[in-house]
Amino acid sequence: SAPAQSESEEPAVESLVIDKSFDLVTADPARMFETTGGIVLHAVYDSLLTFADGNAEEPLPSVASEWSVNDDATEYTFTIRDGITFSDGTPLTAADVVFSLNRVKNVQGNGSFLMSGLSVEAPDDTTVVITSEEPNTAVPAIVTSPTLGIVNSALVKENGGTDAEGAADSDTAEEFLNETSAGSGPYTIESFDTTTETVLVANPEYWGDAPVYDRVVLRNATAEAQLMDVQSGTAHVALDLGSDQIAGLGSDVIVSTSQSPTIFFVFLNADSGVSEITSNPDFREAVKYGLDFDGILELAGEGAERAYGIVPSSYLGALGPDGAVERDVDRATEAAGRVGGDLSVDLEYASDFSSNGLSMQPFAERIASQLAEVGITVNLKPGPIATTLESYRAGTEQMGLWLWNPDYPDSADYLAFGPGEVVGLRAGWAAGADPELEAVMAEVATETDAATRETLYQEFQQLHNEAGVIIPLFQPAASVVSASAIGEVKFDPVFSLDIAAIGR
Amino acid sequence: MATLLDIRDLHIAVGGRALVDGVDITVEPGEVVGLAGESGSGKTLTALTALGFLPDNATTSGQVLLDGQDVLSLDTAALRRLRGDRVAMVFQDPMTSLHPMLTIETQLTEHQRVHRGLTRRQAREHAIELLDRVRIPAPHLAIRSYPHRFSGGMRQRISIASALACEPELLIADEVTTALDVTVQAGILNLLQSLREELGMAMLFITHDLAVMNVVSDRLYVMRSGKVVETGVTRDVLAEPQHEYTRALVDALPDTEVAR
Amino acid sequence: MTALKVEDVVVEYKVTGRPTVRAVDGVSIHVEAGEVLGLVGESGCGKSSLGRAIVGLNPLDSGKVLIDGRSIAPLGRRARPVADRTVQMVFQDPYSSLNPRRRVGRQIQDAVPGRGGAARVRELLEAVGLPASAANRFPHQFSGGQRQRIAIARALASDPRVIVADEPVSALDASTRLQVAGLLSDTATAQGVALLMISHDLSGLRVIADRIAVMHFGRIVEVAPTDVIWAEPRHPYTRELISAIPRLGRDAPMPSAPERRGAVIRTDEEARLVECAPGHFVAAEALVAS
Amino acid sequence: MALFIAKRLGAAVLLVIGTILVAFLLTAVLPGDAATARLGERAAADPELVAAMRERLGLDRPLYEQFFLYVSGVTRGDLGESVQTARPVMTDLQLFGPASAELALAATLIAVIVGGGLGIVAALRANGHLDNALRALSLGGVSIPIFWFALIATAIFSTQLGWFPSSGRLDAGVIPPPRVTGFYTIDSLLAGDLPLFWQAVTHLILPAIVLSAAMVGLLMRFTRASVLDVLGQEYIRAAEAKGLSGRRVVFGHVLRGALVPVITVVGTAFASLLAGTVLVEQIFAWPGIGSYAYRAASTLDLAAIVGVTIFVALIYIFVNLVTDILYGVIDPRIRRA
Amino acid sequence: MTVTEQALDTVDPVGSVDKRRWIPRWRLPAAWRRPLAIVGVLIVAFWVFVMIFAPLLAPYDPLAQDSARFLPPSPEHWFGTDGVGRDVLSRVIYGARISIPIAVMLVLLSLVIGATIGALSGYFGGGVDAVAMRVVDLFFAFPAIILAMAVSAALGPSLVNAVLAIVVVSWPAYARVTRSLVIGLRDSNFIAASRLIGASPARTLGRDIAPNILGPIVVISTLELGNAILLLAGLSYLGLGAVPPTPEWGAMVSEGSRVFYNYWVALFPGLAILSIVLAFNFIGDSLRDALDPRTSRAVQSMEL
Ligand SMILES: Nc1ncnc2c1ncn2[C@@H]1O[C@H](COP(=O)(O)OP(=O)(O)OP(=O)(O)O)[C@@H](O)[C@H]1O
Ligand SMILES: Nc1ncnc2c1ncn2[C@@H]1O[C@H](COP(=O)(O)OP(=O)(O)OP(=O)(O)O)[C@@H](O)[C@H]1O
Ligand SMILES: [Mg+2]
Ligand SMILES: [Mg+2]
Repeated sequence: SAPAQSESEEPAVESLVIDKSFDLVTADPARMFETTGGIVLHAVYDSLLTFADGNAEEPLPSVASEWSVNDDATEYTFTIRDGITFSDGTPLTAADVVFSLNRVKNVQGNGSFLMSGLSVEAPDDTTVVITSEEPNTAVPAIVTSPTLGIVNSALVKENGGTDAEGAADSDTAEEFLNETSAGSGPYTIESFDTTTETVLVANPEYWGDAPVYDRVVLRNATAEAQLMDVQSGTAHVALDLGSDQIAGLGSDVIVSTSQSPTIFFVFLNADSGVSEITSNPDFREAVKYGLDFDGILELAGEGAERAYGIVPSSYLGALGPDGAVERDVDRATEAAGRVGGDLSVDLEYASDFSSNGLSMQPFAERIASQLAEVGITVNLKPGPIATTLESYRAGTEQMGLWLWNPDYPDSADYLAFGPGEVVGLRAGWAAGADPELEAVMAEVATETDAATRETLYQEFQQLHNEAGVIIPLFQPAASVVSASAIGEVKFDPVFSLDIAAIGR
Repeated sequence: MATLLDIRDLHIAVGGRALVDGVDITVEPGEVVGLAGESGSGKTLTALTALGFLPDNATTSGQVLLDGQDVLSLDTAALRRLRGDRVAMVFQDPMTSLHPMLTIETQLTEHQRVHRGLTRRQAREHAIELLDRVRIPAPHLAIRSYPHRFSGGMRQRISIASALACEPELLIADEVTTALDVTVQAGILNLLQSLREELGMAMLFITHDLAVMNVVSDRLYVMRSGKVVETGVTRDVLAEPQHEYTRALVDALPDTEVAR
Repeated sequence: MTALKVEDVVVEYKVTGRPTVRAVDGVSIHVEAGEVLGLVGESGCGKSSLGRAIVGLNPLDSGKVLIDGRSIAPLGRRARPVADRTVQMVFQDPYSSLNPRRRVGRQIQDAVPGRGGAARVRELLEAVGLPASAANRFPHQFSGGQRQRIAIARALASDPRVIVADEPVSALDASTRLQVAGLLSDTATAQGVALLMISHDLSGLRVIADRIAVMHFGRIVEVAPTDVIWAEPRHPYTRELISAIPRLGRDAPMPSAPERRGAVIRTDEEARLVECAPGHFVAAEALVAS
Repeated sequence: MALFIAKRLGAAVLLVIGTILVAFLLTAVLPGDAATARLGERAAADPELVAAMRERLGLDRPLYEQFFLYVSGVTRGDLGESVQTARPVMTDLQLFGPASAELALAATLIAVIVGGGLGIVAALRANGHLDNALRALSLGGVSIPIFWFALIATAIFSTQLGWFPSSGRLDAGVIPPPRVTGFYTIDSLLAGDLPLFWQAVTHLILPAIVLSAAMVGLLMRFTRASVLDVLGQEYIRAAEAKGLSGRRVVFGHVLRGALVPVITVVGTAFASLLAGTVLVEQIFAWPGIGSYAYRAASTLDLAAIVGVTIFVALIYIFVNLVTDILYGVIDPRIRRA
Repeated sequence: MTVTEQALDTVDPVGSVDKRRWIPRWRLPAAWRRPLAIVGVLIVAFWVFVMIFAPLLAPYDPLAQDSARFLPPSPEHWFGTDGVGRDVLSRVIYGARISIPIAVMLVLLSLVIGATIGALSGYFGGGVDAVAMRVVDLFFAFPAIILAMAVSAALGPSLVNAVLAIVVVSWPAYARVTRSLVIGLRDSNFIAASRLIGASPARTLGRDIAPNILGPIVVISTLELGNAILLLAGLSYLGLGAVPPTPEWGAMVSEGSRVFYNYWVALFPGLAILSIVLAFNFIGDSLRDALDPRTSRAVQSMEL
C-alpha cells in the first residue's frame, strides 16, 4: 500500500485543475465505459481489486482484503475488507458487491461484457464468490475496472436502481448517480458535467489514506487548449498532449512520459466482398513490406515504441523486436505487381479524434505516402468518428486505421483481434479463416498456467503477424504534463490517471 | 441704410471648373432679391455663400459681406453664430429638408436655444406661436408630431417657421415652391409676402420659374453658367428683357395673360 | 369611332393594414383620334393612376377602357398581344423610362411591328428632331429633353391609336418644356393619335390641349375645350387652379391662395357631369353652389 | 402592432416546423447510426444491445412517426434527449444557450462600439487618409479567417503575454454565480461578487474580440455608408444652416437618421453570430451552443441537432422581431397608429 | 444641326439629372477607391500567377514527406516544414490551386441557382414568390454551419461535398438579392415601356433586367468569392472539407494549430487565406462604391 502521507503536508494549490479531452457520458459505474469516466469513477468508487503505482500486472487488494482462486480458474473467492463505509457512512457489505456487479451485468451497458460468463454470490456478509463458466484467468484484472465499482446498494435502490434481470429497462438510478456519488472511494462528486467540467471533493469517510488534494477539477479541453492552459497556468495537469506539443513546453512544467498500452494498427479487409485487393494475400505482403514502421513511429514522437505484436509491451506474452518485419521496397513492389491491376484502396480513419495527443491524420498521410512508393494508391477517407466508427464496426472498410485501448489489463483482451472475434470481424476476418491461429486462441483462453500462457500469446501474435490482416503499428508514449508546483504526475496504464495518487 | 448682403466678384471653382464666375449681388435690408436662371447656372452655390457654405475642395475668391463683415473669412464658431440666427435658409424640397425622425418641436426649438439662450419652455411657446403664424392648424398638437404626418405644403410652412424662429435679417429661399402644386405654391408665396411685411426681413429668393419671380421679387438677377447676365427691377426685366438669354427664357414660357 | 373611351373607371389601392385608397373614383372620358385631351389636377388626385389604368399598367377595379371600341386586357406578366399594343405611354421621368444598358435604336426598334425596322427607326428619330446617328448611342448620352424625344419616338413606333403622356415635361428644364410638349402634341395630331396629356400645370396645357379635364380627388369635376375652361371655369376648384397660377406682366397680381380643405366626399349625384354649355361638362355640385 | 406581431409569430411557427422537417430529412440521409454511436466498442458488436438502444432512442420507428412524435413533444417543451450529454436537450439549451448568447452579445457590443464608432469617424473624414486606413481595417476584419485569428490571439494574449485566460467561462472549478440570466457577468454582479464578475469579464474578452472581428468590419462599413447617406440628406444641410454645433448635428441629427440600417445589420449579424460561434467556441473551450452543435453533428446526436437548429431559428426570428419593433421606435414613419 | 437640337444643347444634362440630390455631390466619395482596388487586383493577379505556375514556383513536391518534421523557416524551407516533413511553402503555393478555382466554382454555382430562383420569384411574384421566399427564409434561419457540417458529415468530407454544402447554404443569399434587385426594376418605367410594346417575360428578364442587375451581381460575387474561401477554409479547419494530403489552406492551419509554437505551420497558410480574401474584398468594395447607391444597398444587405 502507499506510503503514509503526513497530514501536515500542504497541497500546492487549493483546487487541482486537470485538463482532459472529455469522452464523458455518465457517472453511473454500471453504464460507464469510457476513459474519462474511468478516471473519475476510479476516484469515487472502489472496486474489489485495484492496480497501483503504474503496475498493471499484479492486482492489489482494495475492497477485497484478500482473494483466492480454484485450480481451473473458475471460482474466485473474495474477502471483504472490514470497516469500509460509503461516503454517507453506511458500511460496505458483500451484498453491495453482489448488487453492484449484477447491476452491471443487467443494465446492459457498454461495460456489461465484463461480466459475461460470470456470476456473483455472497455466501455471507464478508465473502463474495465469482464463478466463471469457462476457466478465466482474467477475472482479477477484470474486477479492478471502475465499471465494477461498488455502489451503495441501499442508496441506489432507493433512487431507482435495481440489479434484477431487465434492469436495462427498469433501472432508473443513472440520473441520481450523475448528481450524487454513492461510493466508498477517496473522492465524492461535487458536480458532474459531461461537457465542461466535473468537480470532485475528498471523501471524509474514506477508509484509506486521504488524498493530497481536497478538490479536483477535471476540465474538458482539446489538446490545443490544454497546451495553452498548462503554459498559462490555467490548468495544473494536462493529459492529452502529444510529444510534438510537449516538445515546445517551457521549463516550468514537469513531463512524465511512460508507455501507453494503446495500440495503433491498420487492417486490410480480408473479406473479398469488401475488396478484391485488400483480401489478396499478396497485397497484404506488399503492405507489410511496403510500410516503413520507423518512419511511422517517428510521427508518434519521442517515447513511442514500435508494436511488434498486437499485445502491448507491458503485458504478458508481448513480442520483442526479434523477427520484426523490416521495410523491403523491392519485395513489396514485386508483391504488389503480383496482385496486378490498379492498386487503389481507401483508407478510412476518424478525423475528429485523438489519443495521447496524436491524431490519425499524419499517420494516414504517411502510410499513403509510403505505399505510394511501392505502387499502391491509398485514398484517404477521414470522417467524423460517429460515421467512420459505423463502417468500421460494420466491417465495410477496405483499409482502416484505428487504435485499441485495453478493456481490462490482461492479454486475454487481445484475443478480440482473432478471426471471428470483435476486431477480427471488422477486418473481414470471419471465424474459420485461420484455423491454426484460432486453435491457439482457444487454448490460451482456458490455460491457467502463466508461463504456458505467455508462450501461447507469443505464438498467437506470430501467427497473427504472418496472416497480416491486422498490422500493429506502434504504442504511443503516454505523457502527463504537470505544473512544477504539483510535482510529477504519472500516467496510469490502467486508469490513465489515479487522481488520489497525485502529490503522493 | 447699409447694404445687408454684398457679394463682390465671387468666384467658385471646383477642380478647375468655374461654377460661379465673377458674380456681384447686393441685397438691401427688407428687400426681396430674386435669383433666376436655368438649372446648373450657379444660383444655389451663390446663395449658400451667404451662410458660409462652400463646396468641398472649392477654390474661391471675392467677398461675401454681411453687414460689412466677410462671411468667407469667418471661423467656424462665428459662422455658426450667424447661421440660423441672422441668415436663415429654406430649402427646395419640403419632403427631405425636415428630419424625419425628430419631432417638429425639436426642429423648431434647438437653434432658438442655441442662439437665443431660451429655456425649453420658452422656445416651445415661441415655436407654437411660429406654427400659428405660418397657419398650421392646432399648433400645440402639431408640435408633438413628426414631419411625415404633414403634406408637402404644410412641411414647407414648418420649414419656414423654423427659418423664422430667430427672426433673421436675411432669408434665403431656394426654390421653395418648385416641388409644390400651384395652389399650394400660391399659399406659400402669400405667406412669405405677408411675413416679409410683418418682420421686415430681406429675402434672397431663388427660382427658375419666371412667373413666380415676377410676382415675388423686387429686384432680379438672371444667371447663366455662373455669371449674372442681366439685372434690374424684376417687372421691368421680365417685361422687356434686354439680354437675349433672358428673352429666350421668357419666350419659352406659356402665355398666361388671359383675363378671367 | 372614338379612339379612347374610358367608362366609369375605378382604381383602388389595397395596402394591408391601411384603409383602401380609391385613387380613381368612377371616371369617364373620351379622346378622339388626333385630339389632345389635357388632364389636370393637384398632386395625388389620381391622374397617374388613371393614366396607368388606361394603358393596362394598373388593373381596373371596375369600368372599361376601350380603344377604338375594343377593350384592352390589363398587362399581366405575359407578353402583350399585338392587338393591344395600340396604346402607349410616355412617362414623366426621362431617366427611368429608357433602359440605360441598351442602345436607343434597339429600344425603338423593339417597338416597330414586323421586320427591318432600321429605316423606320431613322424616320422616327427624325420625326422627333434627333439625328439618325442617335440610334447608336446610349440613353445617358442624351439630355433630358432629348431622352423625352426618344421616348416619344418609341411610343410612336408601334403605330399606336392612343398615347397616354404622364407629365411628360415636368421633369424638364423650363426652356425645353414647351418644345417637347409641342412636339408630342404635333406628332400625335399629325398621325391621328389620340393623346391624353397628364399635367399639374394648367398653363402648360393651354397651348397644346384641345380640351381639358380637371380632376379632383379621383373624380373629373369639369371638362371643356381649353379656351372655354380658361375663360369660363364653372367649377370652384377649376377657378382656384386658374387663379393660383402666377403670371408674367408688370401688373400681375400675387396669385390667390385658396383655403385648404380636407378630402371632399362627393355623392354620385354631386359628381355627375352635367353639360352646361355645348361641350362643357361640370360636376353637378358646381351648378348647385352657384 | 398586435396584428403585426401575431403575423410574425405565425411565420415563426411555420419556420420552426420547416426547420425541424429539414433537420429530420438531413439526419435521415446521414449514414451514421445514432444507436451504435452511443455504444461502446464491445457493446456495439452485440446486436441485442444495439436493438435495445435503438428502441430506447425511438430509432426503430418510421421517420414520419419520429417526426410527429417530436413535433408534439416540442409543443410541450420537450426537445428529446441528447445522446452526448444524456440530458434533455431543453436542459442543454438552457445551459449552453446563455453562454453563447453572452459571448455573441459581448461581441456585438464590441462591434457596435468599435465598428459603429470607427464607421462614424470614417464617414466624417470621408476620403481622407484616415478613411482609407479604416476601410482597409474593416475589410481586414471581414477577411480574416476567424479560426486563425483565434489561434494567433490566444498564442499572443494568453500564452505569451498572459493577459487573458485561454479557455472557459470562469477559472477551473470556480462555482458559477447563482443562475438568474445565465450570463456570468450579469449574474455575478447581481450576486454582488465583483472578483467573480471580473473573472467572467476577462474570460469573455478574448473570444468576444475574435468573434466580433467580422462584425466590426461589417458594421464599420455599414455605419460609414449609412452616415454618408444621411450626411447627403437635405435635412442635415438644413440643420447645419441653423447654426447648430458640429457635435449636435452629428449626434442629434446624423446618427438618428443613420440608425435604422445599422440596427438591421446588428440584428442580422447577431443572429448569424450565434450560429457562427462554432469555431470560436471550439478554440476557446467555451461551453456554448456552437461547440454543442459541433459535437452533435459529429456524434449524430439527432435530438441535439434539431434542438440547436430550432433554438437558432427562434433566435433569428426573435432578433428580427426586435429589430422590426426597434425600427418603429426609432423611425416614426414606420410606427403604426 | 436643327434648331431644336441647338436648343437642346444648351441644356446641361448633368445639372438636371436629379434635382433633389444636389447635396450628395458635395460629399459622396469618389466612386472608385483606386489605391485599395489596385492593391486588390495586384494580389489577385499574384495568386492567379502562383496558381498557374505552381509547379514551376514550388521548390518541392507539396506531397513529398522527405524532410525532417517541423523545421523552422530557413533558406532551404522558407516557410519551414510541417508535421510529416513537407515543405510548407510548396503546400501554400499549391493551395492556391485548390482555394481559388473552388471558390470561383462555388460562387458560380450558388449564383446560377440563387439568381435564377430569385429572378423568377421576383419577377412573377405571387404564390411562386411566396413559396420561394419561405424556403429562402428557412435557409436563412437554419444555422448555416450546422447545415454544412451535417451535409459534410452525411456525404463524408471531401472538397466536392464541402462545395455542395456551401452551395446549399449560400444560394439563398443570391436569391434574395437578385429578387430585390428584380423587384426594384420590374415596376420601373423602362420595363413598363418595353412590356407595353410587347416584350415577353423571357425578353424582359434577359434583355431589360439582366444587364441592369449585372453590376451589383458582379460586385456581390466578388465579395462572395472571399466569403466562399473563408467558409471552405473553415469547413476544412473542422475536418469537413479538403481531405489530406490535399494542400488546402484551412486544413493546413488546422494541422498547425495543434502545435502553435511551430507557428509557421499555421501562420503562412493563414496569411495566404487572409491575403486573397482581403484582395477580393478590396476589389468588391471598390466596385460597390462605383455603384448607384440604391443598388449598393441591396448588395450590402447580402453580406449579412
Ligand atoms: N460640390 C460640387 N462639386 C462640383 N460641382 C458642383 C458642386 N455643387 C454644384 N456643382 C455644380 O455647380 C453648378 C451650379 O450648381 P447650382 O446648384 O448652384 O445650380 P443651380 O442654379 O442652383 O441649379 P438648380 O436649378 O438645378 O438648382 C452645376 O453645374 C453643378 O453641377
Ligand atoms: N401603389 C400605390 N399604392 C397605394 N397607394 C397609391 C399607389 N399609387 C398611388 N397611390 C395613391 O393613390 C392616390 C393617387 O395617386 P396618383 O399617383 O394617381 O396621383 P397623381 O395625380 O398622379 O399625383 P402626382 O401629381 O403627384 O403624380 C394618391 O393618394 C396616392 O397616394
Ligand atoms: Mg439650385
Ligand atoms: Mg402622377
